[in-house]
Amino acid sequence: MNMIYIVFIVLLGGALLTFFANRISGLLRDTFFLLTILATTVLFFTKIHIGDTVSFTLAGLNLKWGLDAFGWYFSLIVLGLGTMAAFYALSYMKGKDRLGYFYFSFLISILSMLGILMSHDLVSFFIFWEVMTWSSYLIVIYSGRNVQKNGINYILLSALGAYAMLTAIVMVYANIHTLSISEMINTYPQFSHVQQVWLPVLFLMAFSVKAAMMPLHVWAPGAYSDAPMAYTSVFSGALSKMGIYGMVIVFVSMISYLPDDTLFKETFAWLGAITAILGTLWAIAQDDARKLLAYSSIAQLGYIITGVAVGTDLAMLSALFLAALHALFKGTLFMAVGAIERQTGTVKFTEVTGLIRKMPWTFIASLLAIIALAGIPPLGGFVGKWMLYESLINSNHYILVIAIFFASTAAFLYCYKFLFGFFLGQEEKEWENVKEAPALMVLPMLILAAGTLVLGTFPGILLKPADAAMQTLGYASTEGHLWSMSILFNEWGDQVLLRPLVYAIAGTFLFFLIILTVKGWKNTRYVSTKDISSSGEVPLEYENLTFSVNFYQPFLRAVGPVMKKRMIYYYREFGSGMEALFDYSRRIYNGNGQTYAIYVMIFLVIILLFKNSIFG
Amino acid sequence: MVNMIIYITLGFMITGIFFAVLRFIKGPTAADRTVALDTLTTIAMALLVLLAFVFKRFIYVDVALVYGVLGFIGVLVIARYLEGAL
Amino acid sequence: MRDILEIIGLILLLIGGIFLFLGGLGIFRMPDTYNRLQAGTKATTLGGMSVILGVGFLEPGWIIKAMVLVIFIAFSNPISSHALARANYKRKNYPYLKGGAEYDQYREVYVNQENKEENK
Amino acid sequence: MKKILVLSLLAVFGVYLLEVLFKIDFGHQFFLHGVKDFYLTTSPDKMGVANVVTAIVVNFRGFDTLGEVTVLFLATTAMSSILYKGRHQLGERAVLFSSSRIVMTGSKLLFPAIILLGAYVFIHGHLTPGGGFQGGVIIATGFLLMLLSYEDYKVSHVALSLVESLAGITFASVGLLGFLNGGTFLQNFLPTGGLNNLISGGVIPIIYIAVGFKVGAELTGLIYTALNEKD
Amino acid sequence: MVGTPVLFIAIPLLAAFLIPLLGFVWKESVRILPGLVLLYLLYLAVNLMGQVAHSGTIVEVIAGWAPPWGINLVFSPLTGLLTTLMILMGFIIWIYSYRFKNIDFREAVKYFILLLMMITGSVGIVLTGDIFNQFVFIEITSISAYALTAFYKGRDSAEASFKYLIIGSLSSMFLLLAIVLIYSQLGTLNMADIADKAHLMKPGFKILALIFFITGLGIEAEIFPLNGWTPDAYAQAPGPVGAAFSGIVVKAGVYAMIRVIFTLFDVSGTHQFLIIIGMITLIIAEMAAVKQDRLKRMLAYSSIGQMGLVIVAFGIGTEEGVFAALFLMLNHAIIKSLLFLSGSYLVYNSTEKYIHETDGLAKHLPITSFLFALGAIAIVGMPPFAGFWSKWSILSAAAHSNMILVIVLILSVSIIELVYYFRVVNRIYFFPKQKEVEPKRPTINALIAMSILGILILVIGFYPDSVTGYLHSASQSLLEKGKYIQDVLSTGQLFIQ
Amino acid sequence: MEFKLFDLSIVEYAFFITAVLIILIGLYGALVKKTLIKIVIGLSVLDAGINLLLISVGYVKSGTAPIFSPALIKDMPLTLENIKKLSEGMVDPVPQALVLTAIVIGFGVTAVALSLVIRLYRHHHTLNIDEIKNLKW
Amino acid sequence: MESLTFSQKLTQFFLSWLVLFIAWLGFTSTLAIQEVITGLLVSLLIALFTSRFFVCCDVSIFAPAKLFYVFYYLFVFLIELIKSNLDVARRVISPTLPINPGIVKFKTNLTSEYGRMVLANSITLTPGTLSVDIIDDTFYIHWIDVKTLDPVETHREIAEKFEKILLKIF
Ligand code: NA
Ligand code: NA
Repeated sequence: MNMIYIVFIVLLGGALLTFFANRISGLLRDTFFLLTILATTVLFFTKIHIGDTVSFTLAGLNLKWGLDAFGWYFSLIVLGLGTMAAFYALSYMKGKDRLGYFYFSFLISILSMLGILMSHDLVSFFIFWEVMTWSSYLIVIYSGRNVQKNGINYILLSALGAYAMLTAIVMVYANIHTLSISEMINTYPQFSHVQQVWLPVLFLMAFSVKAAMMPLHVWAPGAYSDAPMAYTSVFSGALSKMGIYGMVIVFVSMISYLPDDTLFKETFAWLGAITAILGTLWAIAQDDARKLLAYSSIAQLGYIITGVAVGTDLAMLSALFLAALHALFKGTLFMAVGAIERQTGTVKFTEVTGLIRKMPWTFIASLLAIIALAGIPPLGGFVGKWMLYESLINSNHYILVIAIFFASTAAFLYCYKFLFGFFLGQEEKEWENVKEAPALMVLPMLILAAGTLVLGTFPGILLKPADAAMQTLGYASTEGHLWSMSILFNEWGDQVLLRPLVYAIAGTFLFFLIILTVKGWKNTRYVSTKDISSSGEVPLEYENLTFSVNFYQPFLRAVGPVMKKRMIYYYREFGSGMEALFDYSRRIYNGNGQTYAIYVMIFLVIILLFKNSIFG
Repeated sequence: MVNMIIYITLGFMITGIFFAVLRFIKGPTAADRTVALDTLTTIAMALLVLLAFVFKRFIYVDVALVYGVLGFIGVLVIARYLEGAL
Repeated sequence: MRDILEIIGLILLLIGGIFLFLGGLGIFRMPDTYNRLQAGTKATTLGGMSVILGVGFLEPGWIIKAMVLVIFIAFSNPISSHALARANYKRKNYPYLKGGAEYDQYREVYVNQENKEENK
Repeated sequence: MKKILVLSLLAVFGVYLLEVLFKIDFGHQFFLHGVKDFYLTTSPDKMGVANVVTAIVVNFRGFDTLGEVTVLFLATTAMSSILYKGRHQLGERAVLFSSSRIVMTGSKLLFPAIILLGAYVFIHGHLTPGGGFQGGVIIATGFLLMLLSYEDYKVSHVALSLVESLAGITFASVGLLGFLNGGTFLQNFLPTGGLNNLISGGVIPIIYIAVGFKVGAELTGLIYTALNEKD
Repeated sequence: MVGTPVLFIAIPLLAAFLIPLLGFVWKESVRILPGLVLLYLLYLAVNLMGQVAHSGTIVEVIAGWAPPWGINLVFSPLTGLLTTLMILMGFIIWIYSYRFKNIDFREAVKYFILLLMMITGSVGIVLTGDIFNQFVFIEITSISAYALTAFYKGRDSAEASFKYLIIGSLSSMFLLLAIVLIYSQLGTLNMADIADKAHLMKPGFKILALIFFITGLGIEAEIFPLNGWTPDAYAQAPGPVGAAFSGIVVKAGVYAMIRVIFTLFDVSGTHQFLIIIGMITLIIAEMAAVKQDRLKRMLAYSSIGQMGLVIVAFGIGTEEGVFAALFLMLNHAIIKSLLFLSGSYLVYNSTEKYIHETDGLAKHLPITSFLFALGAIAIVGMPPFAGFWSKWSILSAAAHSNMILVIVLILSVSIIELVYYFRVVNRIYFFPKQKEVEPKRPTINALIAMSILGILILVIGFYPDSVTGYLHSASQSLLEKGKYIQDVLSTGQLFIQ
Repeated sequence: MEFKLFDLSIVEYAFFITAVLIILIGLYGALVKKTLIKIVIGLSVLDAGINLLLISVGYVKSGTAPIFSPALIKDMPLTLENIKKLSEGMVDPVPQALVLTAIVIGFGVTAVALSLVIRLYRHHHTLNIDEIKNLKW
Repeated sequence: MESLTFSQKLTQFFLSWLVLFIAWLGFTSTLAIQEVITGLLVSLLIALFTSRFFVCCDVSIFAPAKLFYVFYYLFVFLIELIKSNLDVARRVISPTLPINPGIVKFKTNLTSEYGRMVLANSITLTPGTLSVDIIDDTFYIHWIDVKTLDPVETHREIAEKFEKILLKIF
């Protein structure tokens, strides 16, 4: 049997075994879970080679699975992050109930993502896409919090996207009578103009939902923050990248064929930028770390979307690079929040402060991730951002650069909030006994964080597979010529050329940080937030005087108008309007049998009166 | 001669039916209508037999008999219902 | 012989037709339910029997069946009329009385009976 | 308002229906190559059944009749199911006035004769306009007469369902016998006899007698259930 | 030789007449006999399916009279498929109802007779080749359905049943009118014969008969606005009966309508008309379903919506469309039955059957809840469960006929469907259990019945090819009108006697 | 004795008109009347109208019942020609058979309807259909 | 019903068989052998189940004297019936005729159930009278033209001519 099948069977079987093992013993379950994910990873990277394919027939449709470089690149993200998250989950989820269900969904969602990446035909793609949706849905509602609100939002928007995709798929199938993705791409230029416009729109709708692009992002904050953090890292880091994966294919294979005056790319690039800006602003306003990271994810995906939309060699490369990088640092951050949540029981900045000495490793991992996120050298984030700016400037998207730059700068605000809110600031009596998270949680965080560090200096580790992936998509090999376009890299792109500069900046930054910290250490007296003896006014018990409260009040006041009406508001309005309509329409069934009989006669009479036009 | 008498008899019977139907429509009480029905049953029985003769089909007489039985029991049912006993 | 039978039959037919007509007219013209019953039942019984017998005479092979019908009419008509009259009374449709209440000798019995049955 | 709506709906319906019906050449032989000629000739010629309607009801379209018997059977079942009051037995009939003595006596006299008439009607189903349904109805009205006259008149439920079931089984089994005899379901497997003899028409009288029993029992059951339905 | 199609009718009828008798002897036999009958019929159906696949349509004459003189039964790939499906569903529903609610012996007799007859009636509707005979079977089904709807006392079941009966009577009227019109023109009642000669009818007759058929059978097929009875009846009937309604009875109604449209008459515009009324039905039903606070009522509206979708698929009219419609019918029968059966246990001890009364029952009824959730996911068309394949086929059929609007509408409506099903599933799994609700654990036979359905959903979902072959030949046999006529009318130019 | 009743052509379509009128009256009762019993009666009337229509479709001018009774056959030898000749004077037997079935079915439905009415009355203590709508929306 | 001896029951049974068989012959109006045999069987079957309803009679009903009275009664009844019909005709044609309606009662001497029924029916069919009820031995008669309110007078006026003969028969 083909290895591709085996990987899927291992995953599916492992998921089922894990699920049922839950009934027998926790240890068995955990073992199965870990073994499954490890075996999958090992099998995948050792036994499946780029270019392997299998094809078979189901329900009269020719389906084909296989692996190409592009899929391989994303599999790296999925399995890498997935494995880390799996280790993390073992410890994080300990003691919670319904673990069989959680692990099952976890594994199925990994399976579905691999399936998406290996689908060479549209139906398999769609099926795995849907499996991904419901398996992640199962995890979103796992906690039982806000299931009706967040769960339904998520499934609703996902379905909206999925059905848009399904429409596109059946349109393709009706046209070319084949489901092969490559066939679709090849024959795309022959489609009618209307279809040439509609197909990408429909596909992009689906992908935008998963990539949480404005205005289809409304599900994301709730879903990201409601899922257990052990999964949210995968959710935000890998699952949302499936949207990017799809977008790249659409942009490369379809959008580029459209005439230049269709403004498709510009619109999308701008949607990405706006997503980035708004996501950042919203993130700043959050008091809940999970929400903050959720909005931050939205913002980060905005950058990536912009990169994909602009679509030059460099932009695409930067998008792919950022996609992987985002998985690393956002995975770390969600794990860190999970660790804090597990150790303290809360994730509110207004409640937790000063954990730096209690949870140092978590702090370090977070710090690295934040730096990567903010795009400060020498971490990977810097490289990605730089490439993005450069590509935008090269393609004359100056205003976009300004927008992205604004978003990046504003991101410092929430980065700072995150670091300060949790780790710095006063230590509270309440959190005196907080311990560092277990090693099984800390290690994955650190590994991921270290990844950002390595990539900051040796981006070539990722850039090479990304380059290979792009070749699969039809870009000319960028090695050799691409790097020369950038002042950032050395010739082969495997190192950052401006290392001295990078290190200088990093060194300065670090120096100040240490100075400040040491100084603060020495001169600070640890008091409770309630202890504001200097003002002579004793606050009431319930007053929360942590400085994290209203952290960015002036700033928020400035951007207030933008923040006031969030997108979800319009969705709600629409939803309640629809429900009112539904409620009105069902009053047709007014309960009176006679009325129903009259309906029958009305139906008959209408047909009789119009019989000539109906049965012409 | 025979034809004429049959015509006349039929005419009488149909006129009788006509008046009985008028009573049936007019009422005014349910009992009155039932009286009309009872009368109609008997006239109709006779009419059926006569028609059987006209059409030379002996088998229609059976119909008259069954009709009479059902009409009779029908009237009894209504009468019993009017008494308030059903 | 056949002619005689035919003539008898035709006469019977004619008589029957007339009385059936009278029965219909009777229930139409009579003033109250009891009078209508009186007229209806008598006229239709005789009329029906007569017509059917008439047919029996006209078609001698049918005479047996005709007799069955005649017996049935003679038997059923008065019973159904009686049942209707009784039901009508019990629905409190009392007959028209010219000479006052003592002309209804059933009333007291009926009232007693009604009380008795209701108590049961 | 509702009345006006309904009236106008009915007017449209009626007009369209009549418009088409007026195109029928009333009272004439208007069928293209209808099935009726076949029935009219085959029934007396090949099946020995004088009453063509019976031949159709019991044989040509006997399957309909089996279904129809089932409908009646279901109606009884349905009615007793709908009115069934759980573990309490059916209430005694509470009657305001007992029936008149005259009616009682008359019913007593007529009852056997009516049953006989019913039997006559269904036994002669293939010769006269009668048949199983008609006969069954007459028998049921005989019971109705008794139930009307005697409020304490009891009909045995067990006997009724016994008759009902046995008659139904007879019908279906005769059908299956035709099938097992190497023919098709409901196919005649008996000699057809001479036209207009009582014993003629093969299985048709057997089926019609079964139908008569079944219909009689079922309708009686229906009436009995309905009459005993008092709160 | 295991039997012929007529046994599908004869055996259950015999059994139904026998049940009261056997009840006198051995009470349990009343419950067992229907199951044995259905099991045998299932065996017969499967056997005949094989025979049909091998040697073509079986036409069986009754009473020895060749069509068009006698009534005939047609066991074609299409009718055979539906028959098999109905018998299978009937058998599963029998397993489920074996001990469903502790009804006493006298009620059990009636229940099982009525259930068996409802199934038989539906099978008869599908098998028969004669329009009047079909009418008779429709009435058998309807009367059983009225009685079963009103089966439970002490709730509003009689109200539901009465509404059903009023509308059902109108349906009978229209059917008889259509039959009158056809007979007055052609002098025949045999479907193949009618189809053969339909062009000889005066035009007015044909259209009017078609309209009457559509109205009359549309009532059985739950088309809007003829479906006022549906939600009430589904919701008030006992759970297994609700399952039988959606799994068996409606299917027969839809079949009858489609047979008329595809085989009897060839009137232009019918297909577009089907699409329009199907879409309206779908939209209105799904909109009404969202706002339901009672579980079975919600399922009922959902069922109507699905039937609308089936009608739309038939309206597409191509082989693909018919295939999709049949696939949808098959899946809907299985899935909706599962939902009704498991749903019944979720609201077992409630009189009002509110959705919120299922809150948190997943902990107490894990398997039932799981099966309900499986059904919910399958019916909204989530891959890789059964519902997806039918949804896919209908969409691709629509796309092939360039009906983009239809696709968009279907998918928009699917989103609504998703919302209300997931709301319920969320409640079952994630809401705290309500204090006053006393969950009732399903009996073992109920569990078996539900599990069979669940397994079927998975099998069809993961391996749709297990059924697509049958569905394809069934859809071809519906479209091959000439072959149908020839098959039936060539059964013998003269009578066999 | 030669006797001809009268030529039915005067009233050619009276059957159809009457039947349709009865159908419409029944429908009106079923659709408008408020009392359950009246609705059921409306449905029965409707049935009767349809049955009348069905039977009139099979009518053949001055045709007789399709029964080959001895009196009809008299002493004719029972050859196929004779049967055919006789059958020409007969009305169509098929609608009669159908009507028989339709009547019985209508009767069954009415019985069920009435028992439902009894149940409804027991449950709601009213026969007004406007007050019996617990199930709606 | 009062308990009967076996021989009474047997008589009852054979009587009802006979009556039913005669009715059968009436229905079929033929003496064809198949019909007769079937009739015998069918009436036997029905008699088996229904003979208990014939409580009145014994074999004595076939006594010639009784038969004579039966015919005599029929004759009297027929005369009365014709008279009554003429009376009806009169009234129908001119409804303005003087009437004095009322319900009168009288006691009958008949003890037999059947006798009373026949009397009541005869009264219904004779001029101007209609039986409304019988309670025990009292008849209540609607009388179009009430001539007397005295029960004995009424008896003589309405019932006596029938009762005399009926007493001979039953
Ligand atoms: Na009478
Ligand atoms: Na029939």
